[in-house]
Amino acid sequence: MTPVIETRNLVKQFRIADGFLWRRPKRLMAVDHVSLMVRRGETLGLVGESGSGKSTVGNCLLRLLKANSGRVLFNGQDILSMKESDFHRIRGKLQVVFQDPQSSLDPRMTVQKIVGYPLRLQQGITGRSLEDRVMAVLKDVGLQQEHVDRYPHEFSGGQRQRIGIARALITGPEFIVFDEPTSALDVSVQAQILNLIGGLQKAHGYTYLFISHDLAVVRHISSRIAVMYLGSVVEASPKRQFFSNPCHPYTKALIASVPRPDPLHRQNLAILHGDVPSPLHIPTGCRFHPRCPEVMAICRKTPPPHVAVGNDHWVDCHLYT
Amino acid sequence: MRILQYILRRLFYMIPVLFGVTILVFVISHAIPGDPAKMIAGPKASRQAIENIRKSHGLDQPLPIQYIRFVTGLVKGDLGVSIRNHRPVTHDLKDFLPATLELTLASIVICLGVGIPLGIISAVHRNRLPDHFTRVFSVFGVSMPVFWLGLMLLLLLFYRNLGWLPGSGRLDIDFSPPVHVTGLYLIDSLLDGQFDTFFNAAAHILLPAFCLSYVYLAIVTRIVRSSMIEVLGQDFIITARANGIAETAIVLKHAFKNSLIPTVTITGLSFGELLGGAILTETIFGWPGMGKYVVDSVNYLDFPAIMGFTLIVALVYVSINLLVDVLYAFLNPRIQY
Amino acid sequence: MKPKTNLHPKWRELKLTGRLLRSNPTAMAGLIILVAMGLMALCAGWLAPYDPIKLSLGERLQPPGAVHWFGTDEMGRDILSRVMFGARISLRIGFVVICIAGGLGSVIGAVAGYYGGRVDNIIMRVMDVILSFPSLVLAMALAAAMGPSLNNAIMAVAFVMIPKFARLVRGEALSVKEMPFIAAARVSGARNRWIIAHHILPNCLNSVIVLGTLTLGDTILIAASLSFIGLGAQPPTPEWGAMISVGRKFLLDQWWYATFPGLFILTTVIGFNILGDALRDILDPRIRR
Amino acid sequence: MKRWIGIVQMVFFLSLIGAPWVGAAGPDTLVVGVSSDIHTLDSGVSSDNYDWRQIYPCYDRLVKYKVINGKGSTEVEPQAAESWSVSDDGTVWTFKIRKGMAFDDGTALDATAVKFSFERTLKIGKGPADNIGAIKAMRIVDPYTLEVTLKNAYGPFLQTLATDGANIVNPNIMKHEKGGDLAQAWLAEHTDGSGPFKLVEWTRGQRAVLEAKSNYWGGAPKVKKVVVRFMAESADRRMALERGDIDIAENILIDQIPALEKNPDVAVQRYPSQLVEYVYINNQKSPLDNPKVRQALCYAVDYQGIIDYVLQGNGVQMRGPVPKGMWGHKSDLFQHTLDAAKAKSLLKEAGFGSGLNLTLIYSERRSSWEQIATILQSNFAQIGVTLKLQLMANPTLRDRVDKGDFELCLGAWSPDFADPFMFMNFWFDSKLWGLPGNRSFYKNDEVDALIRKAASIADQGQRTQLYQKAQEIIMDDAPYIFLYQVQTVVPMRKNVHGYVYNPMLESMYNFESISKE
Repeated sequence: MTPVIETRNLVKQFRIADGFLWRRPKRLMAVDHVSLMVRRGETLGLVGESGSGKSTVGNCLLRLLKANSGRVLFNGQDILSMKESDFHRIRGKLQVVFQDPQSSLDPRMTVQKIVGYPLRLQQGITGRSLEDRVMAVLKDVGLQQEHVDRYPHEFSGGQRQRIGIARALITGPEFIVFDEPTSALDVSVQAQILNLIGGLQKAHGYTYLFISHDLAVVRHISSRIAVMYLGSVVEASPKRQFFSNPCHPYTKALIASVPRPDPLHRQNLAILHGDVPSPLHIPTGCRFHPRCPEVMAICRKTPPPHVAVGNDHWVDCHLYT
Repeated sequence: MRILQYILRRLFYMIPVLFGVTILVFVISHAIPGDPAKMIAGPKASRQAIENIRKSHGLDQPLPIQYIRFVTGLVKGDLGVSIRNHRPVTHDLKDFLPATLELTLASIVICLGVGIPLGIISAVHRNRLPDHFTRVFSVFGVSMPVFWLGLMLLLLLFYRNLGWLPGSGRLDIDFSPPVHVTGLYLIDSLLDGQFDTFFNAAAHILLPAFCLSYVYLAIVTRIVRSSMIEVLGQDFIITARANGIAETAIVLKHAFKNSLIPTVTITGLSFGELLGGAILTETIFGWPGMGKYVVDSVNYLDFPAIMGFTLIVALVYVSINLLVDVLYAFLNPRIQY
Repeated sequence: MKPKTNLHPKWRELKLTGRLLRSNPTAMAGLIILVAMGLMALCAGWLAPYDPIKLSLGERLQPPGAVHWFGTDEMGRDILSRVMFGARISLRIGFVVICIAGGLGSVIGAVAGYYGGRVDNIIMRVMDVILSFPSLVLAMALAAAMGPSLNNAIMAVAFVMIPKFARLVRGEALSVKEMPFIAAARVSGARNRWIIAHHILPNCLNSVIVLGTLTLGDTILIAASLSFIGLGAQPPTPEWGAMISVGRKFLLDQWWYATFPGLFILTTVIGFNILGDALRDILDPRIRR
Repeated sequence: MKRWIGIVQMVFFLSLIGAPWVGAAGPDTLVVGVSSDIHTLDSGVSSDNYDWRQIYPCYDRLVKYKVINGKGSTEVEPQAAESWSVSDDGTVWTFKIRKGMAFDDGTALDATAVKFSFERTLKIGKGPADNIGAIKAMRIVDPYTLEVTLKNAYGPFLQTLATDGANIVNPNIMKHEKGGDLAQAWLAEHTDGSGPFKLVEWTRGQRAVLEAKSNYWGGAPKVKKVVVRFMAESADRRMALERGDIDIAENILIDQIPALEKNPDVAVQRYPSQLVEYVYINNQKSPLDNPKVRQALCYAVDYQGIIDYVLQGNGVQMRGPVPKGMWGHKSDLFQHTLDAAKAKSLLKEAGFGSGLNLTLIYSERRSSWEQIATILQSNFAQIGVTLKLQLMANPTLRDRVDKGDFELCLGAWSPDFADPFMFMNFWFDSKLWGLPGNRSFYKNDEVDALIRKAASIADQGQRTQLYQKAQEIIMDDAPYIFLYQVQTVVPMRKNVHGYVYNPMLESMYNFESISKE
């Protein structure tokens, strides 16, 4: 299947301090040569600890952040080098649902306005027809008609996230980024929202990138999973292989750290030593080597290669060369 | 080291700001229609006399050249010669700026010396009589026209009717100004060991300094009050209380220290406005500072004087704000540069 | 969730503001003062017992009494009537200045905060230049350059006030622009200008309103100070600051001349200040929710 | 609650200790409260009476104004010049210098010093040079005889020698010369003359201290020290006078005088001055180029009302341009008075029966102007003239007056020396349009001829005739609205004696003869 969206060697640095006189500006490597792709109709789960750069990848895909180098191909077209006006035309095809449903909705706008916004801005639809389309999409996400004239603060968290999803859906997108859409919600509500997201995909055939730090959630929704560590993707594989045959030591540690209902399996827990290194000082060689339980001499010097370890299963690790 | 770099960087950024200030003053003051030569030549001057004055001050040159001459002089530390006073602006600065600085500093001392205790009292006795009193006092402060307060209450009441305090000027007639070291009489007289001069100068500065400080006194009181209230409600204070630490110690040691930061900030911000507000206060109290000097300079279109003084005031303002930011870092180690 | 009403959502918000306002006694006091001043200004034509401009030199400097409640000035004009008409000028100055300075300052601040980087640096340095002048000197020089008149005084004061708003809004814009709903708007297809106009500025509005209310008092004071040094409203137009300026010459013997306009400035500014303080609480979203 | 009572008690207690503030000076020190600081002390540069106040007592001049029966007069008598003679054509003057006068450093005041001083002022070429501008050349006949040749006969010459611009300065100041500035930088902050006082302290913005010279050739002054305090506010000076902190208060606002007069320790003296206030009418600007319109305006003004209310009676209406007390004044000259009906009919004749819009510009230089402007506005409204008032910064006003860019403008004038030349030749000579004096841009060839002739002859009788004839023509042309001649009001403590007012020496004091009990 052809990828809907694909990144090639995507790099994003942040300047965190200005240079002055003898001081060089400080840069933070948030995304370091990341190559990913999402195929039509599938859900790619992107997991990693906070600060690993997964949200930055999502934002670069949507051109919310300007990547320093690399390419982002949407249906084969490079959207990073596109002119603003050209990109404006395909904006509606790429949508996003943010983590915090409260702050991602402008508190000064009514639901009608928030949800109808993309249509109004991109296609200039107003008035009656806009209201109708808003009503329709609200129904899709499980909200009622009378909600349209309310402000976000009059809703519960789960309802707000439904509004956020409605906004993402109204333009009929091909690709939606979910940036930790459930992490701010109560567990009971999480499930509802995840089911809604899954149901919508089944009904309309959307393509998702699902970003989360929670393996359980990713496991629930994804068809394929990629792991990020310190700005770089260390392993990507279909969901089944990911859990049955994790290859990268970091992936193993991640899976092991997920709490299990069965207390007998506790002794299998792999423990990672040390803290996550600062993204300002990324370790040489393999960036995971200071914490890796299976570290070798080569890991300290040489960056790991990109290795295929199975069907559609890639890993960046010296162990598999 | 970090802080040093920060200071250096801020000093560097001061240059364009001060440069902008010179351009702005130059443009505005030259936009005032009129000719300073016509102002100082006297009411009956002949055209020849006016022309001679214009020439001797370089006013016959095109404006860009006048500006360039000003800036090149500035680099050499020369602010030009006052058209009205016929002497270097730097000399005028030396004579008038200290009086204003003394007044401003004295009112800051009053601001903090009265405002902080009032704020603390108000916060500790929240919603009780002292608090209500303080709040009324401070609302009046921010709402009172300075010149009106000075005229009505202070001069009329304390000088003319009660006779408790001396009238205008910096010293009584029997006192000679102390030897010029800083130009601040309160400091110079102490350095010189002339205590009666010191007390005389202090009595003279009391009314104008209070008048000038009242607005900011109110603001300081408010800031201290609100930040104290916030701090007093925090966990560590409650813990301290629970541990039986005396209430006074809690207030002074813990709560007060935390309310210092906003106080410092507001003091720095107010400094520039105090310098500006000094103009009215100086007029009313006959205080021989730069307020009146600047007003007169504008009235006579004394360009070098206008330029020199605004530049110096801007410099003082910018430096004070830098100082405040550095103090900030000192008081709050969490802030990094 | 609130009970459902049929009112338009904007009205519901306003009603909430009104309810919070009514339950706050100081805010109400401020509001009542200001409404009273506003009514006095509007109805000065009916309320004022005398013509504020017509001279009657024979009745010069009469003390307050049954005929002239606030006494008369050096031209024999009724001070009460002049104070009433003066409210029109002083309040107008206040409002116009705040509208100009608040409007321009907010846009400048929003642009600086939103774009950041070099744009921000340049704009804020320019604001620093204006800020580092003593405001009165700057206003004075500007008013002198443009010629003393009411409109020019308004422009001058507005110019001086711009950085206050710009600083505030820039600070707010810096935090607002990081909010996900700004990213959401961009994903929805909003361009920078649209975002500034429809998201950044509206979300700074509360702070601007509060600052505006508090600054309005200041503005009346600065404008009065300008009149005090002869650069504001032109005679014989009554203006509070100008009245005090002339009145101070008579202060020692005719105390009423400067006192009444002074009291009116004081009262009005107090009104704005306590209303502003209260609005700060009322408009605070943490309290509203 | 107890604490609060304690604080109140303490404040009360403190107020009892704090005895009323006493700041008065002793009998050897005279303190004068004035409104404005000194700008420069160089008499070759300053054109400002407020500077002259301090400069004048530090120097001697060739002649001085006579004091007759304790009153200042406009006649001159010998001072540094013992005697003088003049050639028949009035162009060559020979002065005999008094012997035994010396500057502080011992240098004798002689013909060289006089020549040096005049030459210096002329070379600097600023305001004061205009006063003695008639001088063409000077020759030292012997060390104590100076011969001065004028460009042409100049009636008021002797009077000009009593002005501050004719001060005799110690030639040794040239050792302070820097970059060819004729010691201007040094003399701006110092004095070096042979007068009864010398300046010992000048704290800017605060005060100047003049110390009496006990060895002054004319006799030691009665006080040892004069302190001039700079106090910008009239109310401030008045309070200080009432409290005895100062002995003489200058420029007290007229409305504060009645209350001062009630104070038993204060004496208020009134002197007829030659300071006049008037309205410039731009004669070159339509419709003011029509004499009928100008006359109508002159008839519309309530002169007495202005004097009664704005001046509180401290003034008299002018009668023609030359003020009362100056020779050449014509007491039976025609002068407009309030006559609204006549004004209206004149306007009608001029074709403005339906009304007229005019603008009056003024500055805040004199505190009375705003009131006068307001009254004029109301007066003019009576005859259908709508007057717009425009207050502006002083430099702007002067600029517009100089360029003739105005319709009506308020002005004030005082003579530098006692000669009608100061009024007639300055105000009406068409060569002096704008700031130099003729602010109404008036031009009448007949008047030009009359006043120019009057200036070139020395005989006072003849000159009076010429000036009076010119005045008659002028009153018919109505180039200005002549308002009033001010009375100078000088309030001082009752224990101050010997003050002499001279209308030529506005703001200047005879410190050498003032004493204090």
